[in-house]
Amino acid sequence: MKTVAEFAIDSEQLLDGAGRATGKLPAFAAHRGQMLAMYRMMVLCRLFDTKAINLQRTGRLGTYAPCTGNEATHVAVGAAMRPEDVLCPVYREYGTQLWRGVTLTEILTYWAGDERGTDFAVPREDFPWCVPIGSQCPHAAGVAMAFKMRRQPRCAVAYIGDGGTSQGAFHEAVNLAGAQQLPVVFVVVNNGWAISVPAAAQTAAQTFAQKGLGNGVPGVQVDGNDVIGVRQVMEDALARARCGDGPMVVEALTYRLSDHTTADDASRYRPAAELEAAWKLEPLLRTRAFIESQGWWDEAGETALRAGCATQIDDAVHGYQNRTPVGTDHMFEHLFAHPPAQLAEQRDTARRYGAGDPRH
Amino acid sequence: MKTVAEFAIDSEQLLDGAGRATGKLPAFAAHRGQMLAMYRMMVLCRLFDTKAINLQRTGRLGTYAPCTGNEATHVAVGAAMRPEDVLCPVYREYGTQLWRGVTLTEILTYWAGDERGTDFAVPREDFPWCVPIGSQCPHAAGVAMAFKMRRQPRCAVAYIGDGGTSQGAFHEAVNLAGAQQLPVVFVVVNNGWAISVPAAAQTAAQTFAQKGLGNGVPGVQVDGNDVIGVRQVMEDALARARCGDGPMVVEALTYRLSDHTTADDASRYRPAAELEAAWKLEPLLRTRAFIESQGWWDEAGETALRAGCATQIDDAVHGYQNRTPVGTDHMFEHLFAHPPAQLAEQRDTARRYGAGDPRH
Amino acid sequence: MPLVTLVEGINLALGRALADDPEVVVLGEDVGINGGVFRATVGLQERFGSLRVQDTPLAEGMIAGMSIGMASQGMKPVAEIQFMGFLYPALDQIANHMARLRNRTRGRLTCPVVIRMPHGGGIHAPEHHSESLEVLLCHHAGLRVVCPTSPARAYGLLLAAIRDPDPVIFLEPTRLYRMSKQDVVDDGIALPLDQAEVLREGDDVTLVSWGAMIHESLQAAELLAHEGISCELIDLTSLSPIDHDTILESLAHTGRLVIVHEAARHAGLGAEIAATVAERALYDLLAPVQRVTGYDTVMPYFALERAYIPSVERIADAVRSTLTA
Amino acid sequence: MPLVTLVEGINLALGRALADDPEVVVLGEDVGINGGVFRATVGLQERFGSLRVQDTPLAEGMIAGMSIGMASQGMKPVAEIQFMGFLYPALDQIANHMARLRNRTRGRLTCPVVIRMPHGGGIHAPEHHSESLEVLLCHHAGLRVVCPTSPARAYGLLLAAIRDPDPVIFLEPTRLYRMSKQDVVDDGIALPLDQAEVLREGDDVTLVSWGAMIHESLQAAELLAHEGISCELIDLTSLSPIDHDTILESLAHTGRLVIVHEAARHAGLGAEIAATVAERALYDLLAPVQRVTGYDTVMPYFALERAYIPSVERIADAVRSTLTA
Ligand SMILES: Cc1ncc(C[n+]2csc(CCOP(=O)(O)OP(=O)(O)O)c2C)c(N)n1
Ligand SMILES: Cc1ncc(C[n+]2csc(CCOP(=O)(O)OP(=O)(O)O)c2C)c(N)n1
Ligand SMILES: [Mg+2]
Ligand SMILES: [Mg+2]
Repeated sequence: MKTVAEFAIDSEQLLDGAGRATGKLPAFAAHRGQMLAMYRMMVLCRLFDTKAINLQRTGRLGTYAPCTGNEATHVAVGAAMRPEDVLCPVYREYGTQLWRGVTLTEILTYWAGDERGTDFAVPREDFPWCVPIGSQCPHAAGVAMAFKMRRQPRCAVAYIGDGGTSQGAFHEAVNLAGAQQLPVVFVVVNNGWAISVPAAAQTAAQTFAQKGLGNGVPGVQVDGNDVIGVRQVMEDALARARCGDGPMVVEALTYRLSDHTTADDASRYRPAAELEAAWKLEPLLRTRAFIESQGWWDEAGETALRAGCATQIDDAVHGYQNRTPVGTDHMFEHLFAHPPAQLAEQRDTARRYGAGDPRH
Repeated sequence: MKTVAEFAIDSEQLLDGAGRATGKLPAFAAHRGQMLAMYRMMVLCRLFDTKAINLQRTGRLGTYAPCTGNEATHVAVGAAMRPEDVLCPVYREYGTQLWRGVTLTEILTYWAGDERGTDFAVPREDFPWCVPIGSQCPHAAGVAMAFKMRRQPRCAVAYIGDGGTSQGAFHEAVNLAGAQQLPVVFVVVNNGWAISVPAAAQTAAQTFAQKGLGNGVPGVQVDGNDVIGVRQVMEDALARARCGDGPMVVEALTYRLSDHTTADDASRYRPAAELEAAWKLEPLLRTRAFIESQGWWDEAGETALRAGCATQIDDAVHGYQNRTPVGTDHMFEHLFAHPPAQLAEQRDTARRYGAGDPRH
Repeated sequence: MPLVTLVEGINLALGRALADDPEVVVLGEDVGINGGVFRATVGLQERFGSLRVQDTPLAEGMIAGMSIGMASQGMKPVAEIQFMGFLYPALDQIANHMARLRNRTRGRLTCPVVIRMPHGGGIHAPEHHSESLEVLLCHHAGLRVVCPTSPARAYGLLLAAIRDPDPVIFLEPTRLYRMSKQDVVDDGIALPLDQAEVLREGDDVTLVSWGAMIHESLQAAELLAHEGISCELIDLTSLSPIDHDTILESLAHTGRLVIVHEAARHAGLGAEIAATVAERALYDLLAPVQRVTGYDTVMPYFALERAYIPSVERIADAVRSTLTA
Repeated sequence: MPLVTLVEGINLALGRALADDPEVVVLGEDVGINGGVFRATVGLQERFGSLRVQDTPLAEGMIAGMSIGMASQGMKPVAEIQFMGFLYPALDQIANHMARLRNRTRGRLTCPVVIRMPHGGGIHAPEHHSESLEVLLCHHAGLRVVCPTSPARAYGLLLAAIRDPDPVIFLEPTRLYRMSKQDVVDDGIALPLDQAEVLREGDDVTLVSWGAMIHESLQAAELLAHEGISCELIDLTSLSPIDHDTILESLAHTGRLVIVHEAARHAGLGAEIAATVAERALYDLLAPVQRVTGYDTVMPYFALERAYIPSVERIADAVRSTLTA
């Protein structure tokens, strides 16, 4: 036997669980404004989660997928991307979307069962949330193919969960990206669970960073609760892809501190001790510890931030609750640029019977 | 960065291109009867190919997928499997099927567009040919799941081509097999081409043996024209799987010396020089060289073998051409164990209009 | 006799099948300790272990494909797909293999698989969770497609589906999972497949529906009764094959037909019923057939799902107009 | 004006579209140097390079999915699926994304994708190479489904499909690829979508068909003409949406309808036509509607495919019986 191929998966952590640097930090970490911007966005996500869950519990929002615990990954990916890049999200990566210009009102509108929530005012080319698990990955590869063919220095980023990597669509997209050396990065958010199925039961793979090796795409793992590490790893992966050196798989190792969605009850299947341990490693505390250690942050700043977030969220909720209700024409308006004649008749029938009672 | 996972792909070759041992050979290689049986089967496959192609060219058979060039892999896999194992083939691995008891007549009957060709008299539990690329892989995993649940010391073997590994179904099956440590071996027959697409354009992976690494399933590569190497590697993989140590991906590196099928014209896309070089490495010559070097074979034996194969093939063709024609009831007989009442009416209509003119 | 909901009836049938037949295996995403996202499999993994009630990796195509492999070995997999919108990745295995294995091997290998999934909308679920795609399955020969509408029939039909030697797609009306309770005896008695059920007898108009729309159709029938319009309501139950005889018999004495389904109208299953009537019972028709269906639009996000799903009023108006036609 | 076959007409249209619009990309398995398994893309990679005419890895789901991503950036992918039996892995992307992207983003992102594939049997191809699955696509709102039956219409309709701002599924009748030649001017003129075509005028019976069955239907019409039976033959062409007006107009003067398609009968597209007639033109019907279709069986291996595909005799008998009904 002779060895014909060798592979290694490296893992990065720049901020440890206590918010201490594990070694030399990248330039941006010394930049007060950039670090505070990331921390502020993480806190906004955390507080927004609480509000959204509360709206759902009180019948003012539909099922909602929280992001608590994954904020560092989401925000750092947003910070590493360029505005002209394109995001293909799953459904809980609000930190990335908010960084790119999606609004809290748009997020609420989506989870209220209103298509207008996906008509993002700002990242016009980003894909909307993608519920059919795995199916967003080929979209990102296709977007990257367009960038490659047009010789644009842009990247596509696809999110995928630990559970999502079991879908063939993910592997098909990674293989295409490798074969064509496309400017796309696949970010596997390994938050430990796919609803009730733990990552260890999902696959025999020791890491999710290695998910691309079979298709010739390198991978790297990073502590997903380390906002500096994730941003650095993503900046490297994006720089590499942008200059034509091909795709990468990035595994962000984090934890879903919430239920899967508001329709789920994780206490049915998740060991309490595991959850408790995970809370000790959550991303906000360590980021705050770091910015405090730099002398950039204090209790006053925290209080002001939280107050600011609360107002921002309340405004968003207000805007959301006061949006114009959708009429039945809404179902027909955007099916086709040139709708077939028959549809008009059905549109009129729908008008006659009205919109029923949209609960939210 | 710290390294958290490492992988290596080894490649095996026990007989070189000239049929010389590259080192110590396994016990079976010293066994005259076993080696001759494998050689005889390889020659039978090669001669059958010629006959089948001729039948197709003369309008006596439908589209046919030749196996020329891949005989060593096919026969060695058959020899390594146990009768009680289950095979999930693609469409050209006749060497394995014949070894397991599928008949030449059944093969011809299938390619003549007659379902009866898949009603194998002997390997009753083997799957029939599988045309939708990749879709046989989950079947093999399911068969292996049945073996695991019943604690039977049996294995499933799934074939897949180099092109087939681009299908998500392959990765989904490999991932399941890894997660459940199922007794299944995935044999990637890398014959260089997926119709007109060369393996190098199909994926960025340096080897196809690594296709399982992302899903935590180890892989090994073997010279697919080396009948001893393939059998040894497969015996090891099967032994491993059989005792509960989990699945493997085996890449057999060979070459499709034929057109993709009789409906294809490889001269449109395949460099003549590449084909010429490949012929120098084809499996029959080197196997013959080996058995001659052992003093087990000579020109007389070769002549007798070829004559014997010719008769065997003629008998098969005769049996094939004299099979009873199918009537229209054939379409209805095996749809359901308990057919819905309505079908009887359609069956009668079909009877009324008859079978049209089955060309073959 | 315990009062149970439709989803509890399914749970009872699964438990019974697992207990009676060692070859039965329940598998799917989150069917184990979590008991399925609708709790149809709750408690079963505890009773039967983590192989006979098996959480699979997240891949519907693989779930259908592995079920075929297990079935070829004589096992009886009962697979769950979490929502009908996630059926698509499994269609290749269902259509190209599951529906064909017996036929292409001349009965050598068979496929006694059941695939269960929720059907339809109306529960304010997220995108892709409210689809009605029965026609995609019904068009494929070699499959049976069943859709129960009461706890007792869910119990009896699921047992029948599991015991059937061929593949059966079992559609569970999401909206009815917990809508009402019924006495269900866990007696292990299966109901016959391939049969429609007359839920309500009547003389003026035949209403044919299935799945959750039975609920609105029944309400419409009651509403119309007060107007002196007597509707015969047929619960199609078996979507493939269709029990046309029961429909034609009813039509023979009512002369009027209104078909109600939630799926989009264009090439929906209602067309097959109307077409069969136009072929076999044209002269029984006293008025044009009517279909009351979802619109030929994408199933809207839930804010408008009630505008999409035929309402009691829409159904009642259709019945009224067939009487004045 | 060159005499070309249907597949050559498609090749002409693809070449024209690639030349006219830099955003057009042809992609699929073996579409490059090999020119596609039916040679529809022959010569195009030489002219336009290996990115604009792109061989993809072997994965239909990925082909459909990447096309969506490219389309979201304003490109116009024209993807080929080698045979209709291999459509299944692409259905999730087509139904859950391609058909919905415009609607779910309120027009922010659109999906001007064309997916081409051969349709139907009759060429003695292997298993899974002869399917007629149009109904699986037609049932999905947000898609157009087109099926041309002559070289000139293939050329003009493919150009229209490529230029349309929304997804179009383009079904190519395998049996007709090389059956006959026709003068086709490569003038870049597209034909209108959404329209059926009256191929032959007649007074006694309306025949509606599409795809390769047009061939047998035409033969039946000619056969019947000698018996003094005059058939009006409508080539449906647009399978979604259906041009019902053209059908109803014809029916209004013939009073008799025979629908011919190769796909299985149960829940086939023929049902939608018959159902619409039973709703909108009941009183025009002088006889029961008839459907002459493939049987509700799996498409048999090719030895029996001619027994499965409606024959000229079967069609003619159906027409005769509607006249005596
Ligand atoms: C194709 C498909 N199958 C099933 C589901 C139901 N479902 C929604 S989320 C989910 C688990 C996803 O887990 P993971 O990929 O780890 O993402 P996470 O929710 O943890 O972020 C499942 C099974 C779906 N949305 N799509
Ligand atoms: C799902 C699917 N897509 C496309 C095809 C058409 N097709 C038949 S064989 C083939 C190439 C297969 O190549 P490979 O997997 O390398 O196997 P080989 O033919 O080389 O043995 C293709 C594209 C198919 N049979 N199934
Ligand atoms: Mg997860
Ligand atoms: Mg190959």
